[in-house]
Amino acid sequence: MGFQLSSKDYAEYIKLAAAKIHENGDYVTALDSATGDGDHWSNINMGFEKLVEAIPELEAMNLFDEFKKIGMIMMSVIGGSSGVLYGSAYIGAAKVLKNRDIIENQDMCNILEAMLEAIMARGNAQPGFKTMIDSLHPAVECYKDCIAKGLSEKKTLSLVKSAAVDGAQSTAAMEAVRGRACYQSNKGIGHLDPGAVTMSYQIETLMDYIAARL
Amino acid sequence: MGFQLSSKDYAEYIKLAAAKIHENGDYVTALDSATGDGDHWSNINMGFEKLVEAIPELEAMNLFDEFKKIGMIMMSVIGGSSGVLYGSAYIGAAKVLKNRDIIENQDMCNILEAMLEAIMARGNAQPGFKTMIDSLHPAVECYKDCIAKGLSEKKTLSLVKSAAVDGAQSTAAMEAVRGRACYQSNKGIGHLDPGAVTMSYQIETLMDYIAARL
Amino acid sequence: MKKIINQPNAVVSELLAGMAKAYPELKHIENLEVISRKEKSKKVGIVSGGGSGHEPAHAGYVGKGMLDAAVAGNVFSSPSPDRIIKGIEEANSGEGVLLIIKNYSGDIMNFSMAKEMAEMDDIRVESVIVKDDVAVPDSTYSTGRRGIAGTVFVHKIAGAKAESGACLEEVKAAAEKAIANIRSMGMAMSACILPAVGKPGFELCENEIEIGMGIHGEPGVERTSIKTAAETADILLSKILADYDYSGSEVALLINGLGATPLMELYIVNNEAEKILSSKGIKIYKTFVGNYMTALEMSGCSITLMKLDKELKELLDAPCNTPALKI
Amino acid sequence: MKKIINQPNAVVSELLAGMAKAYPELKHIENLEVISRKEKSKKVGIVSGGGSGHEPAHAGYVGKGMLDAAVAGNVFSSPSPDRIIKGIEEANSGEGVLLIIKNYSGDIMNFSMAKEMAEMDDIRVESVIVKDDVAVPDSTYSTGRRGIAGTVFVHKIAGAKAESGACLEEVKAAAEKAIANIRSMGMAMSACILPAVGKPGFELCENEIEIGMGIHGEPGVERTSIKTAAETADILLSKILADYDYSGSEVALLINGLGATPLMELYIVNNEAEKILSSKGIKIYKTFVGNYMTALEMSGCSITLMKLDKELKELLDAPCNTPALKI
Ligand SMILES: Nc1ncnc2c1ncn2[C@@H]1O[C@H](COP(=O)(O)OP(=O)(O)O)[C@@H](O)[C@H]1O
Ligand SMILES: Nc1ncnc2c1ncn2[C@@H]1O[C@H](COP(=O)(O)OP(=O)(O)O)[C@@H](O)[C@H]1O
Ligand SMILES: [Mg+2]
Ligand SMILES: [Mg+2]
Ligand SMILES: [Mg+2]
Ligand SMILES: [Mg+2]
Repeated sequence: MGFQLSSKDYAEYIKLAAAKIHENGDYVTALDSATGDGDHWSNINMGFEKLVEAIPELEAMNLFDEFKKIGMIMMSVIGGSSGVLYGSAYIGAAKVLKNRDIIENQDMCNILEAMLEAIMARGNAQPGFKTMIDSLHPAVECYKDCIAKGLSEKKTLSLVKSAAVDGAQSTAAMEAVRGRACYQSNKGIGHLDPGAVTMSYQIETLMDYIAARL
Repeated sequence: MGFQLSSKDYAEYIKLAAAKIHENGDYVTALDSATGDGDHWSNINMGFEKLVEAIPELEAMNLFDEFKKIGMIMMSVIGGSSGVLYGSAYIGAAKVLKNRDIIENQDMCNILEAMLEAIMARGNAQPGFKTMIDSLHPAVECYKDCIAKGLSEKKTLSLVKSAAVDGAQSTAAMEAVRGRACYQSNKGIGHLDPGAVTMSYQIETLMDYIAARL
Repeated sequence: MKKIINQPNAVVSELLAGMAKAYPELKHIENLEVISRKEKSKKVGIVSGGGSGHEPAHAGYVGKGMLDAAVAGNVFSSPSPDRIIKGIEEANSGEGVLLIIKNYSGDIMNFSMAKEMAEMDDIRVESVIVKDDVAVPDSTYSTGRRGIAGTVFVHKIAGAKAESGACLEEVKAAAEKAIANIRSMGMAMSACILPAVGKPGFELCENEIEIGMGIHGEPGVERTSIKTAAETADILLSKILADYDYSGSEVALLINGLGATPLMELYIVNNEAEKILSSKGIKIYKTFVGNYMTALEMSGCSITLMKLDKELKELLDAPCNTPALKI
Repeated sequence: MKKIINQPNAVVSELLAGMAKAYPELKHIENLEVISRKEKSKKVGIVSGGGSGHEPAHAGYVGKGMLDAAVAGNVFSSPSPDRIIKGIEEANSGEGVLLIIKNYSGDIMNFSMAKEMAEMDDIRVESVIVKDDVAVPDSTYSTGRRGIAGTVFVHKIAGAKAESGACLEEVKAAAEKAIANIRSMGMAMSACILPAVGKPGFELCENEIEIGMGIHGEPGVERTSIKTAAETADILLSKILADYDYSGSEVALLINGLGATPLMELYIVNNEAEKILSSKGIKIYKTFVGNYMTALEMSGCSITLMKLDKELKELLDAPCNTPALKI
């Protein structure tokens, strides 16, 4: 039998992701200062701080309500571009958890895919536009591929994590089509997209957390 | 027979005074920056530039009209505190030249005294208030004293010049009662008053000019 | 960082609270950071908003003849959908609500999400997108042009149309007409400091200016040396006039300060702008000079033109009474 | 020096020309640098003025219900008597003219000389002297207190009284009453640069502010470290309240920016000022927040209180229509 995450486990992951984001403040701020307006870290960090405060409430909910609640908190606390994108992502993901009590391997893949679709729809963006999508999209593609190929969960989690991290790194070479970097004369080429980096932090933390429980 | 200045001669002096003031721009600006608003030199320099432009007109006038005209130009071009003070001074001095074609020793003394009175009345100020008066007042006192003592014109001119220059230097020790320096917590103590310095430049140039003609 | 503030994170709610205290006809909805009119009337509601730091925009334009509610995000960050929904609710008197959105992806995403959610609550919501900044190429591929100071004209036109009793579609059409006729271009001479960041996002050397700088400190199109007022007006207007044909028409002119540029300089720029426009046969119908859409304490300015027809003139001249604009 | 200007010596005439172009109801008298109303009516004329660099003061207050003419000197320098005489002539409709003078010796000397010369031409002229700045000790020996932002209230009160048809003595009495009830106190966070000088007259370190700084960059009463908005409001108001007893009264409150301080911060200061005044039982009748009397691009602010009685309230509320203040 594979991994199984409860709403309490997911709340536990939130705590770890919050810590990961908290640690990387100066780095992420520098990235958004180079290509945007410098607030991405402070926005998303504030969002995760609020999520951590809400953990007692979140872990008592079923998965559907928990994801919806996370989406609402992120949307209102983070604000800016990434708030509404994460809000849409979590509300989109909640739908695939409607009657589920636990998250298993296939659910996890479905969750990430629902998030990707919601973000792409909300932001009217595609892979290659130098956004958070460029970390999430390769992760989803990889996840689907691993399941199709019947790889072990351990292997899958490790490959998905690498895909997210590599995807974030790949934004350095991209020209921005969405987000503030597209107002730059060089379209941000040479700089990592901050939203892709924080997306990769979350996927990395999530994959590591699940892997540690196998 | 002593010196005699025509309106043309006085216009010649104006040219010399303009040059003297022009040369000391940075120094006077620094003085007014330390105790006031930094514009005294640029104001008075602009005034003298306009006077120099008006020389063809000035030297064709009688003394009465010439002094009145100088006063009007200084008043409107210099502006600020010193414009209206010099304007009042020259208009006051014009009165003592009403029916004179030349300026002789006693006239010169009368002119400076009339200027002093006009400045004191307009500015509601006394000697010791750390203003241009502190150069002009000792010069006038000295001039009257020299005439009373029957000193030679040469000696007189030299003593009046020294009195004006020393008077300007004496403002360093004074507390400001008029002008912008009085808003300072230490009332400008330790700094020369810019208006006294430019007054001393004018008296010095005038005395030297007359002395050179003796 | 020299700012007269308390906690960097509290600036938005404190500034709006201070504003509501100064203008008793406005109300501040705490936490959701909405400023709305206390007095309501039955008409199409007009809502605008965006990141804070552009004061008096947007809350300063709430009042009779302009906005019914303004929604504030954090400094330079779009407000979240829940705030915008509150603004929509405040502005709605049953005749529907028009959202005036500036063309930033963050604003578009948050306002669209709010629009969808308000529509689920049976409020009729329409939106228009202001994209007046000719510094950025117009493009359907990327987000395209930013919305900058011209937004103030859109507030005025839409607000006057709504006040006249027009229906939602008519108000939207008037706003769209204004948007189609507005072009802006700006330049900056110094950076600004986000309260929460504490240091400037970029540096300009003494003698260096940036042409086409956005109102969030996004880089512009060219760094160059400091110019005279005449040259500055010429550079900005040339870009505008190359993009849209204003020749032979009547225009509204806005000389906008970015926050730290003295009014003295804005008037000097206006003096030059008038000379250039007159020489090109463009007639200035009405001029606005001041800090209408700022970028914290950035120094610099922008020029905006709006081509006028009879309807736009009437709407521009219609009375309005807001903290930042009274006609 | 980063300024959007042409020739440093031309800033005053160019800014006034740019202003007259923006407001067709005003006229600019070139060379004499007077801004006056085109439309005249038979009433006491009100004239103010002083050095330039305080925009919108003074020309921005010319219009119905406030000034009839404003006379501009060079930057931070009093206008000369010939300019002031022109302003008096423009404002005179036969009912006499009131001069509103700020208490700087340069202004007093130039305005008095102009007054004497205008009186020789049989124009009735009276004058009042504004000295609201509590940073400076009141004194009969020295020049005494400076006139700062409170002057705007004096413009409003005198202008409204004149508009009501009152005679010269009554207008002067209303202005004197306002002056007796006004106190101001300011602080600065950065210096400003005179166009003709090109460098700042003083320097403040990062983290340093100056309490009691004048509007020409004259030194203040104390240099201290940067404070929160709450502390700043407290320091400024404490000085004012220690000087004049406003307890139990109704006041007009002005939070004035010195030029480069964002409106955001002024609203935050207003939020704090209101808390302090309320806690002391002082009732705020009307609040003004904005850049009303600036010092080029200095950053910082001042707070002004005017105690109101029935007459002053009515005069404050009376309509006025000027570029910088509309009621
Ligand atoms: N249309 C979009 N689609 C997907 N991601 C986007 C879009 N616009 C922006 N982003 C992401 O959001 C990040 C910036 O977020 P943030 O700094 O919080 O917002 P803002 O740009 O409003 O300041 C970008 O780095 C990018 O990854
Ligand atoms: N009341 C006064 N009486 C005599 N001289 C004065 C008076 N006030 C100012 N001054 C002189 O004027 C000088 C300053 O002139 P200036 O800088 O041109 O004017 P402002 O102070 O208006 O900027 C002072 O240094 C002082 O000598
Ligand atoms: Mg950002
Ligand atoms: Mg001076
Ligand atoms: Mg942002
Ligand atoms: Mg001066």
